[in-house]
Amino acid sequence: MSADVRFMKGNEAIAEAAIRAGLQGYFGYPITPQSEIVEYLAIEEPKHDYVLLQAESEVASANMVYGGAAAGARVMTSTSSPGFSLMQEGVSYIACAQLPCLFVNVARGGPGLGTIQASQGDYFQAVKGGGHGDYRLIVLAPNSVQEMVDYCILGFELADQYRTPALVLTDGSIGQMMEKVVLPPPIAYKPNKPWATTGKPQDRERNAITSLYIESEEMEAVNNELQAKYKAISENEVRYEGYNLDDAEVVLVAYGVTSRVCRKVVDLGRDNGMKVGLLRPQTLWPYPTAAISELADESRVKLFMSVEMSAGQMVEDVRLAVEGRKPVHFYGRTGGIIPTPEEIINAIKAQL
Amino acid sequence: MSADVRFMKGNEAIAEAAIRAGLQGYFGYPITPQSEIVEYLAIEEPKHDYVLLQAESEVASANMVYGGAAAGARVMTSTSSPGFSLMQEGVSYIACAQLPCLFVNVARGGPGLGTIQASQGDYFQAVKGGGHGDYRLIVLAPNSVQEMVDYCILGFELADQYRTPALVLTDGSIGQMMEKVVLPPPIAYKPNKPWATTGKPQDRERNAITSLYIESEEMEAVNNELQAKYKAISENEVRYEGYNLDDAEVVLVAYGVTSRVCRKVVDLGRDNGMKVGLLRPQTLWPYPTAAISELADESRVKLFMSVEMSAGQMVEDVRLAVEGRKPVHFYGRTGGIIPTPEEIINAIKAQL
Amino acid sequence: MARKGYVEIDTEGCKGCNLCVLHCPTDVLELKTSDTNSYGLHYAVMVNEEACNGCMNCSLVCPDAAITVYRQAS
Amino acid sequence: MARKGYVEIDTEGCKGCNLCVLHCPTDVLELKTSDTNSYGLHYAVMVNEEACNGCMNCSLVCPDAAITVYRQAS
Amino acid sequence: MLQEMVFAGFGGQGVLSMGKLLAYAAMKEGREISWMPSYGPEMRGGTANCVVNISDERIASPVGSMFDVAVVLNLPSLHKFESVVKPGGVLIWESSTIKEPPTRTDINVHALPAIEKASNELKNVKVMNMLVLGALVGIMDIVKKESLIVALEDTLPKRHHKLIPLNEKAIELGMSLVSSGA
Amino acid sequence: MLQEMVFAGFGGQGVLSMGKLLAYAAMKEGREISWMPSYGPEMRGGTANCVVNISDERIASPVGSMFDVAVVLNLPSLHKFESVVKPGGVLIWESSTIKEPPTRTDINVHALPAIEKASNELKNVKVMNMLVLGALVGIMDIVKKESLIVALEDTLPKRHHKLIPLNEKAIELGMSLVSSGA
Amino acid sequence: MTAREGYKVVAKRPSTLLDKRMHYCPGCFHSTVHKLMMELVEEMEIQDKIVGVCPVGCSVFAYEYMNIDMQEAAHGRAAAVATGVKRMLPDKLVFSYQGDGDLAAIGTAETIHACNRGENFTFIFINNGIYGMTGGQMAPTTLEGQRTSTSPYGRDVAKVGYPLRMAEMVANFEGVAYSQRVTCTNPAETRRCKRAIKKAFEMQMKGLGTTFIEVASNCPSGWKCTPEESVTWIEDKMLPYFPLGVFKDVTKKEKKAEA
Amino acid sequence: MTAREGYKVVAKRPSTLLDKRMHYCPGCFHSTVHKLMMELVEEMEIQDKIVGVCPVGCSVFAYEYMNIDMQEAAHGRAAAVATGVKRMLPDKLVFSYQGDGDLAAIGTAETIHACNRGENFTFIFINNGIYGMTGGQMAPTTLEGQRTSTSPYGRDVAKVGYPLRMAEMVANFEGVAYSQRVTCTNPAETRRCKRAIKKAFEMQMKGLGTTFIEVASNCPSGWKCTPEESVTWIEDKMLPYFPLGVFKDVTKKEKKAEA
Ligand SMILES: Cc1ncc(C[n+]2csc(CCOP(=O)(O)OP(=O)(O)O)c2C)c(N)n1
Ligand SMILES: Cc1ncc(C[n+]2csc(CCOP(=O)(O)OP(=O)(O)O)c2C)c(N)n1
Ligand code: SF4
Ligand code: SF4
Ligand code: SF4
Ligand code: SF4
Ligand code: SF4
Ligand code: SF4
Ligand SMILES: [Mg+2]
Ligand SMILES: [Mg+2]
Repeated sequence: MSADVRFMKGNEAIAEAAIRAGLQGYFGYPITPQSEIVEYLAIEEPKHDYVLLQAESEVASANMVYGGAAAGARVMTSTSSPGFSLMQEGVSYIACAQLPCLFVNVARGGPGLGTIQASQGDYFQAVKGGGHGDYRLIVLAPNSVQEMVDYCILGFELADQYRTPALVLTDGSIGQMMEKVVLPPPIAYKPNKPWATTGKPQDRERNAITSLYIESEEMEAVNNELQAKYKAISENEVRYEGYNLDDAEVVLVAYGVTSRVCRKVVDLGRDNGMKVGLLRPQTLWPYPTAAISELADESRVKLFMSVEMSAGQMVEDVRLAVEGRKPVHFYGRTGGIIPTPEEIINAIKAQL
Repeated sequence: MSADVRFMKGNEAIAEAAIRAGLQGYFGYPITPQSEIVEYLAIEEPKHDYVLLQAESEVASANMVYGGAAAGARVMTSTSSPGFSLMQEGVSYIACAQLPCLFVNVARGGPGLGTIQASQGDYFQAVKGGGHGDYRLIVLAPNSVQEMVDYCILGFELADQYRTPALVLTDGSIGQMMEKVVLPPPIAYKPNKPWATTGKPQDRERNAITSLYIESEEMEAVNNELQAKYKAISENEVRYEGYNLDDAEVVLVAYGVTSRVCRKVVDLGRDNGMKVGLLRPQTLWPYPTAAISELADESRVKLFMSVEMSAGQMVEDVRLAVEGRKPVHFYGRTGGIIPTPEEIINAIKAQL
Repeated sequence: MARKGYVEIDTEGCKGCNLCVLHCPTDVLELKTSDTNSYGLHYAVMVNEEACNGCMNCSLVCPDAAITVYRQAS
Repeated sequence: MARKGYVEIDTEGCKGCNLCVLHCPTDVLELKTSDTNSYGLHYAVMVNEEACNGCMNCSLVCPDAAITVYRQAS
Repeated sequence: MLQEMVFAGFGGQGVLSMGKLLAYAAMKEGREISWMPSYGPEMRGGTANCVVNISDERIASPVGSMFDVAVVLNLPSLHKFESVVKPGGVLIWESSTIKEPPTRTDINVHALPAIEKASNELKNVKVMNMLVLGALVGIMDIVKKESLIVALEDTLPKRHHKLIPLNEKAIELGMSLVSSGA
Repeated sequence: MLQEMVFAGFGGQGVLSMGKLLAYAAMKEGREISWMPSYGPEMRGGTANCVVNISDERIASPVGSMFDVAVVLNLPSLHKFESVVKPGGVLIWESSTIKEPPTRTDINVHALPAIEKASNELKNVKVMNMLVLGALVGIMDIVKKESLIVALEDTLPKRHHKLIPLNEKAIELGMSLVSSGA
Repeated sequence: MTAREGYKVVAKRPSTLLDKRMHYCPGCFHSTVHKLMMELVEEMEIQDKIVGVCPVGCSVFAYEYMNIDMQEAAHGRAAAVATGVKRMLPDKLVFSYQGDGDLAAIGTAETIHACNRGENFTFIFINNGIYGMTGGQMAPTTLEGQRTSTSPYGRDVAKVGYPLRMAEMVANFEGVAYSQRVTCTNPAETRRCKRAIKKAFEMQMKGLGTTFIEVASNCPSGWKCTPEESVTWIEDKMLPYFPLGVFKDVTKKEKKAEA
Repeated sequence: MTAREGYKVVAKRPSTLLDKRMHYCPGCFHSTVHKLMMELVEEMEIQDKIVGVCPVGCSVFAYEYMNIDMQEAAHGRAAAVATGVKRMLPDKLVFSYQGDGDLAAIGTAETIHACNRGENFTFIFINNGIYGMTGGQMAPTTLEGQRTSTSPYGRDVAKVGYPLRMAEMVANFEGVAYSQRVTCTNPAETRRCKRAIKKAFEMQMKGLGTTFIEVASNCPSGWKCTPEESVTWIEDKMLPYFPLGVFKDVTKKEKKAEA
């Protein structure tokens, strides 16, 4: 089969990728700017085997995902910022019950009802845990329609591998934009989930999916198990991309759509004689702390700048990595405004 | 009137404090270990003027609080961890709409349904924002039944002063324990809220409470306004307490019930010739970053240790303050286990 | 004897939904398809003024409150 | 002729709720108030064994499935 | 001086209120106190306990892992708490229902047939917990008996004040049982 | 080389599909492309726009603040986008309905009576957007006409393929209008 | 505008509707209902007494048009927000204005419990059988077989259930004092709609309990039709399933009881 | 245990109930219903076909007792979780087991929509008129005047509304195939309860739609009474408001239609 090249919206692409990843169940509630995901799945439904259900709310969606995942199926939901806030209890349950599944947050500008334009203001919620308790999501941050495809599939795979929920954290700009994508052939998905609740046969103990551990000692043991898993993920699954870092004096750190703008900044900066480089985290959790830390050790590096579409969230993780060895600056826009290369260049100049 | 000294549960004390602060509306849903708050208010209701409503859920509670606060009343809700996760959308709305009100999270061990024993695993959710978008809560962390009273009243006052939601983040141990409290006399609460929606008289423009700013420029302006407010709060409202810090070589950082344990650790350590001191944040946001940073500059200080009932959350804020100048260690227990002074002493010894 | 009336339509406020045209009992109104307002929309106009009896059907159904109805003082 | 039966009660499993006592048609059962099991609870015992007809009312209503009923093979 | 005490028994045996009363009495005597219950989903014939700390100074941790005093009214509680009494500490156990006596020898163990005495001598097994409390203050002199009575007066709703004499009798009986070396 | 273009007009004038078609055609010619719509609550007689980037290299930002080309089909869009055309850039405006012509002189301004021409000469105002697209490629040679036809074939559902000839005619008319200097 | 000689104004834009173009699509009944409500506020002279709660949905901006104190609620939570308002301001006239997605999907629990508690505010429920604001997805009230962007082959009731009849459902609760379904398809129905809202407001002022007005409404954009066609669709398709009428009226019952 | 000579076992603990002491209070019908359900699993031989969802409430630990595959759902979300399960495993027999706080307060939306969609699983709804697990707070089904820890002076229906009758309410939805209220106050009712659950399971296996069994249950601890008194309370107080009976049975209707 020759490469399947298409011109697609980010939202459509992630839906198509999910189908090709062997999606068995999608549960979701409409919200701009991600509704094309469910709409695409609705159109394609008759051609495939997955179940598509428009839930009564995001609270319900997240918990349908819980049920479907615990039944051993490859399931997902998608939403945008306020909807993801509503899912936080469910997310915490799913993380604790160790259920593999995929969340997609096509973020928009908050807080509150805010604006439907793109934003990166949900970074903290995604990486520190918007729900209660000590848990983590594997957070993947695509910066192109192609990566919407790639990370959707990767998200499902990592979720299964570690029995943990994964989140694609993207935003309205990437969800809405159209680009060229190369679609991979469909995966023949054969889940192997002996822990799933599918009806107890004679030859195994009953399976119970729960997040309740009323005794403190038990609960602590579960937390230790989770933390051990998170440690393994942190060691194995950090993904990032460098651009012109080898001789960079100014290191930009940016993810998602701002990382594309920052690529332009790097080029522009270099045209203007500034040695700018870009480190783009592809996984927001686990975070490329070590990579940033190494750069902080390079004497040529003068400063870091975290560029975000927020009031300053990821910059904390950059600071945690740099630990005071170099100045860490922040440049951000909010409300759905994608910063321009020019304003970022100016922000850098102001710090040099 | 002579001092009103009582022997009360933390949960009862915060309820009584709310009454004395001029509570006008309480909306909440039962959950262990905080149900005594609503139960106390239910018993006292006939004697007072406040409205008490058991809502159908935490989602509803948070939004009743939104409505009540926007109508200009002094309102609150209380819950515990999973319930607070459900409130995250509402919290984000309330923060953006700039509504003064009080949340109480009597936290328990997560993630998921977890355990009902005490925990500090909701720190990130409280201080980084569990909901979507860039917002902050004023987060007060009592460590005694007395402070449940004091911070409840303070929370209401700060909320009004800055038109922003405040959160008392406490846990099951403090909610359930009984101690002596001295209750302040009731406040004659006279709200001055010209922005409230109370029916438009002829002589002013209509009031509209909203968090919707569809145009990016508007939304960014609102975010800038919020950030300016948060800056003012950060400058004016940091509260913390030091214990034997003057000559401390080991600085413990702990809040809530663990800070009490750490006080004992300080004494025990000094009995054993270790110069241990304790910095206890009373506000978790704004965080006493400057105070910690100053300590990090002291050459006598050898190390910091954040002691938490979590897998390590506040330690990030300590690291952000210390910025690599001194080692920052973490000691924590999860699942509802309150660490003992002895194990903390051992943890310190292991780092010396 | 039939009442006499006339209407004034705010052409910038009109969105050309045609509901007033549909519900005028005496066919007074029509959309002016040859022109648009600054929103690119056709707007309603009186084409049969004499027939207007000031019944207010048009203003009642006009979603955008774009119609003022006048009636002969009795 | 009345059926014959008897019951066995798991005294550790019994919680002393008294529901079996209440619903036994022939007053076979009673709570033994003079003793408790290791959970500190009184438990049910047969005090009138002859009267038992193996009707299974007691086992049916026993919340904790603590009763085994035996009936004379016919 | 800090005294760390734990009271444990079946739900319904009144262990929580026993601890509360003691803490309240101590507060009335001007001391620092804390009371911390075990809490769980409504329990259902399970065991309940509470930790009471009494001190002359601000109390650090409201819970502890080792106790100066353990009062246990049923076997599971004895199993759970016998081992966490500090050497030299006090263990009071209900000896009319607990069939396996404690085994530690490095602590002061007091057997108290509280249930039997309350039923037989006071004709009211419900005041058993007051009897135990009386025994405790008889042994240890933590608070004055009068403070316990004040505590009862302050904390019992008015309509139950008629029960105070019976409670007082129970406390006294408890005190006498330990002073007489029972 | 990167070309940044914006297409704007009333919802319903087909500005989004115009941009899509162009981007698709460019993709077929092997170039890098991005298309980004304005999006909002369902709009309601408001204006819509899309930004199309075409480049030989990986495209950095999918949105920009200054454009090489602006195609505006109504007055609000002209107001919004005239000022953000790069000096030397191209502005195409619908001149049969927009009554206030653009005023900038440092850019190449093309008046195009697309609505009138589509209604009168093609008897179908709906293909007006194709006419505009034809004019654009006539002026700037961004993609080949043939690529636009391929794009139509690939993206139109089969049941609408009968409309392709009309669309082609519209494109050609647009091209001819600008080559003839209209 | 001054009237021609011998003529006087008999109908005009109410002063309580702000002088701002509403963002609604041409022919959308959201606008109509806004207008009717503001006429009532003017006529009943209750501008200083009324507090409104608008939802997330096309009417999210209602506070931009209605010249009264208003709050914008989170999606589905208008009933909870209105509860908070009314409980704090029991003497004010409070309403929540909600779409079908808002009231009958994500907000189901809040709707049901406010009605069951008999919260003394008025629901204005705009049932257009679709999620207008987000681009025409299926709503809980979408008709059997109706095509939407998430039911592109028509609503399959075997998979997603039948459309919910809210006015009928809430009428079952003791707390509900009044429940009526109206529409705005023609002048007579539009007048009836206005009267229904007025009656609800009046009953609220008397403290009789929850009042619930469901408007069988339209969404020309979501339905992909003209405003005129939308009127026909309501008449032909919606009303047979969502019949107009009063489903509960405690004042009627009282009268009966008296008689 | 071996039977005495000439005797045989006619009733015993079902093998499908794990050999573990249930944490429920003495006399609590949660235990009774658990037992009945596990008897059915044994008798119907469906251990390998059944997947249960337990709630947050006293029955949160049901998976510790029922020897079948189970999931523990978040508070109120058992219906959503069961939907997820059933949609992924349409050939399995799925049930949600929920309390009244869970099903009728926080989970109202999930309950209503699952029923309206006709999700083909069985609700086992334990209505004990109180929040048992959290210590006896008022539930949506608490009776008028009933004292609970959050209605210490008795439920005031003027302020918080009347108790919700869920079995009746869900019967109104097309998607619901069967709805019955039962109890376990005596042997006959207990038998009826078991039969009702069996019927629901059988109808589910036939794919007829949502089946809903409400058990008028007790909470001796929350009600602060003995188990015996709780039985009397159910009979005297609950059943008059929550009548026993079948509120919907599509198999009956079908028969009628055939006849
Ligand atoms: C929590 C949350 N989920 C989803 C949305 C997206 N959303 C906005 S309005 C809406 C539904 C609108 O439909 P309806 O309530 O029927 O109102 P209409 O626009 O049709 O008047 C949705 C799903 C949101 N804003 N917040
Ligand atoms: C989100 C959330 N809110 C509240 C709770 C606390 N909670 C646990 S069970 C319960 C209600 C129990 O009542 P019910 O559903 O009637 O079950 P029962 O215990 O009576 O069987 C509540 C409020 C919780 N665990 N999670
Ligand atoms: S007032 Fe009546 S007759 Fe006159 S234009 Fe309007 S609808 Fe027609
Ligand atoms: S009803 Fe109003 S908006 Fe519609 S066409 Fe007539 S005047 Fe215009
Ligand atoms: S089997 Fe029947 S007769 Fe025998 S003890 Fe049980 S209830 Fe009584
Ligand atoms: S019914 Fe069962 S638990 Fe209750 S007393 Fe009888 S045997 Fe014991
Ligand atoms: S999308 Fe539908 S409901 Fe919304 S304004 Fe347009 S027509 Fe009205
Ligand atoms: S608290 Fe009530 S519902 Fe819960 S187990 Fe005890 S009696 Fe049963
Ligand atoms: Mg709608
Ligand atoms: Mg219950």
